[in-house]
Amino acid sequence: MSGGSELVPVREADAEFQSYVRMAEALLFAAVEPLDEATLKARLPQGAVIADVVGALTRSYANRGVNLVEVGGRWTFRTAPDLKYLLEFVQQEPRRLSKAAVETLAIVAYHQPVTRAEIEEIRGVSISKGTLDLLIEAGWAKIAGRKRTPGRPVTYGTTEAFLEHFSLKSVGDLPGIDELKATGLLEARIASNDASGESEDGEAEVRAAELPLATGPDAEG
Amino acid sequence: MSGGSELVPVREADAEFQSYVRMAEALLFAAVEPLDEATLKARLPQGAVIADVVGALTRSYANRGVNLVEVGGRWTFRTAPDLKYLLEFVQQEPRRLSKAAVETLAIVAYHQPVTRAEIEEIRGVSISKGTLDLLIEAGWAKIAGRKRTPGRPVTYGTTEAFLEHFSLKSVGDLPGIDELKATGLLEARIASNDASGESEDGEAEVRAAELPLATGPDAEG
Amino acid sequence: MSTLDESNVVSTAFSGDEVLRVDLAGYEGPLDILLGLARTQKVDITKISILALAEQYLAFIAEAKRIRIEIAADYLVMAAWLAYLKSRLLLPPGEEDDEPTGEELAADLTFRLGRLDAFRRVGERLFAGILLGRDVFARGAPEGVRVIKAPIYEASLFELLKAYADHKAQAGAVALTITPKTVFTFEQATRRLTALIGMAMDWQELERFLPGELVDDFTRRTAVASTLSASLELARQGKLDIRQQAAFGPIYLRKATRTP
Repeated sequence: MSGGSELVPVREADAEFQSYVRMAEALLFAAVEPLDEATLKARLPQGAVIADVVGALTRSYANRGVNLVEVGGRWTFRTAPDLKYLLEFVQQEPRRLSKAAVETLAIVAYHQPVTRAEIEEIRGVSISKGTLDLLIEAGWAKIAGRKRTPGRPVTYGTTEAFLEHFSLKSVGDLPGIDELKATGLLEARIASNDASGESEDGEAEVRAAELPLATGPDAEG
Repeated sequence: MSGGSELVPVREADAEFQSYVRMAEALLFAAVEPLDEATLKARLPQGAVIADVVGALTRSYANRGVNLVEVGGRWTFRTAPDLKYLLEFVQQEPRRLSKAAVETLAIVAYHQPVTRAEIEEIRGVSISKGTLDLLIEAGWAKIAGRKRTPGRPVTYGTTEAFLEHFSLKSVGDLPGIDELKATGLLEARIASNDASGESEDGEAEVRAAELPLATGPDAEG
Repeated sequence: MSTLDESNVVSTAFSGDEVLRVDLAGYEGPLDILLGLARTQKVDITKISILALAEQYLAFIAEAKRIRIEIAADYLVMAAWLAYLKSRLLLPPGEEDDEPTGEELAADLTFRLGRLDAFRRVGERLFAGILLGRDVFARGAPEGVRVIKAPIYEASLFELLKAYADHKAQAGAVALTITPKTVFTFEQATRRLTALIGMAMDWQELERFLPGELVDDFTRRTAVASTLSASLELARQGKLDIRQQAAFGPIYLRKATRTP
């Protein structure tokens, strides 16, 4: 916001000066933090008067949705103060799912409808209460129904939002074991004996009813 | 980006329209990822014609150091391509893809949806472990669905992140895709032999009788 | 491919007179070599001489054999097929009408080479375009607006599949120790034989259908056993013919002369 630049308005018309403005604009846009005069000077061609360039840029953004502002002697683009409200209600910090949550989600997706006990049996560890809740909160898992076994345990499945997020047309589009191998995601040697393991679902209730749960946290990582 | 907006230049002068442009500008500047029409529509006041607003914004940035571009049907600001030399300091380490990976990505992009068997048929070798999963990990390839042929093999396609990375408006915008289509190279098979074009997958024998394929599951490294 | 690969090795090899430098390392299978060779003809890929190409390839393989470079089976299969193609191209047409003519086979090969070439070119064009993070840049410090549908939690499809694959890998690891990996199974043999028999227009010894990468004698014996079983099964299905002239003599296979 140097007032001095207004004294030489002629320069703003000249093409060379405009090219400096473009450069400063791109640099300030792409920079991860505000840039100071020295940094801009080092990047722009010799002879560029940074104060003038920044001044021109500041003015051209003055009435726009984004302004060029000076903070502590450095410049950066910021949303115009009167439009901050547009951002506020939507700003959200994306959070990554934990490894345990991703694995649980994968098991729900591949084995649905599946009970909590079955998930624990498949994973070999008990799942913390928060994991399934979190998947439900994320909108990816839902309660699918109840199993017709003693106690009628709740079963879980995936949601429409799950399919959308992972760009799948249907749950049936998830690659099978052989396809995972072919893609390189699964060590090729491993699952050739797994053809029988595929239909775990049908027998899961029997096993779940008979086997004690692995309760220790030591079963796997 | 609608050509229609040129027919009503009056609107661009009007203060209400300008306020929409400011809002869209602020949102697009602040966004972590390209924004789609629905997102802009939801944030802007009712009555804002997104295509017009975005069109006006695109034009006003056309010659600047930062441009508004359409990628994968969404909009985002990007530095002007001619200023790349200035910005080398923010360049990320480019992902170095192997020749096989580039070729596989091209086949997935231009031939999608495509099965692994089709990729192998085109390349004449079986896909090495780590090629498709690398593309999936990079976020460029995804599972597109399943083919209606025996075995219902999984098909692969490209993602929005792919379009974003390569600055493409859509898959139809891929360089050279029209030539590829025109030369008939995207069609499954040459017509001269048998017309088994559609269901390539189940018919390894037919293909093998015509030309040898890579046969070993581990024919390459 | 103008950059970063070894296909230039052969290009130089054939452009100069008979200075044959053979290196299989940079190649991704026989089709890749053929394309490399085709490029040395320096014409539009649709106008290459398939006959000349076949000869170049056969010379290439012969040289590789002479200097004892390890050659994978599929390179040899291609060599056999090209030798067959060559004979079909040189033979006057009209005999054995049930087989595709040499011209048809040649056209098919031209098509495949042209297609691979085309995908390579567009792959290069793709990376020559405007790339994010190389040619254009997004805002360095976005204040944070996300697409409305964007979830608070993030996980990629890759992570999801990897999680399941890792889980399966762990679950399968126990059984892994039990299964000897060295057995060449009946299924593998059937698949391999089905793929290869199409090229055997004439009698070929059974040995020639064995996979190239047999590490030890045991694996080799399992491969012989399973390939023999597979050939019997395929003969029963009418897909191939078997001949053995004496007890314990060599066994010969060829593609069935009549389609089942």
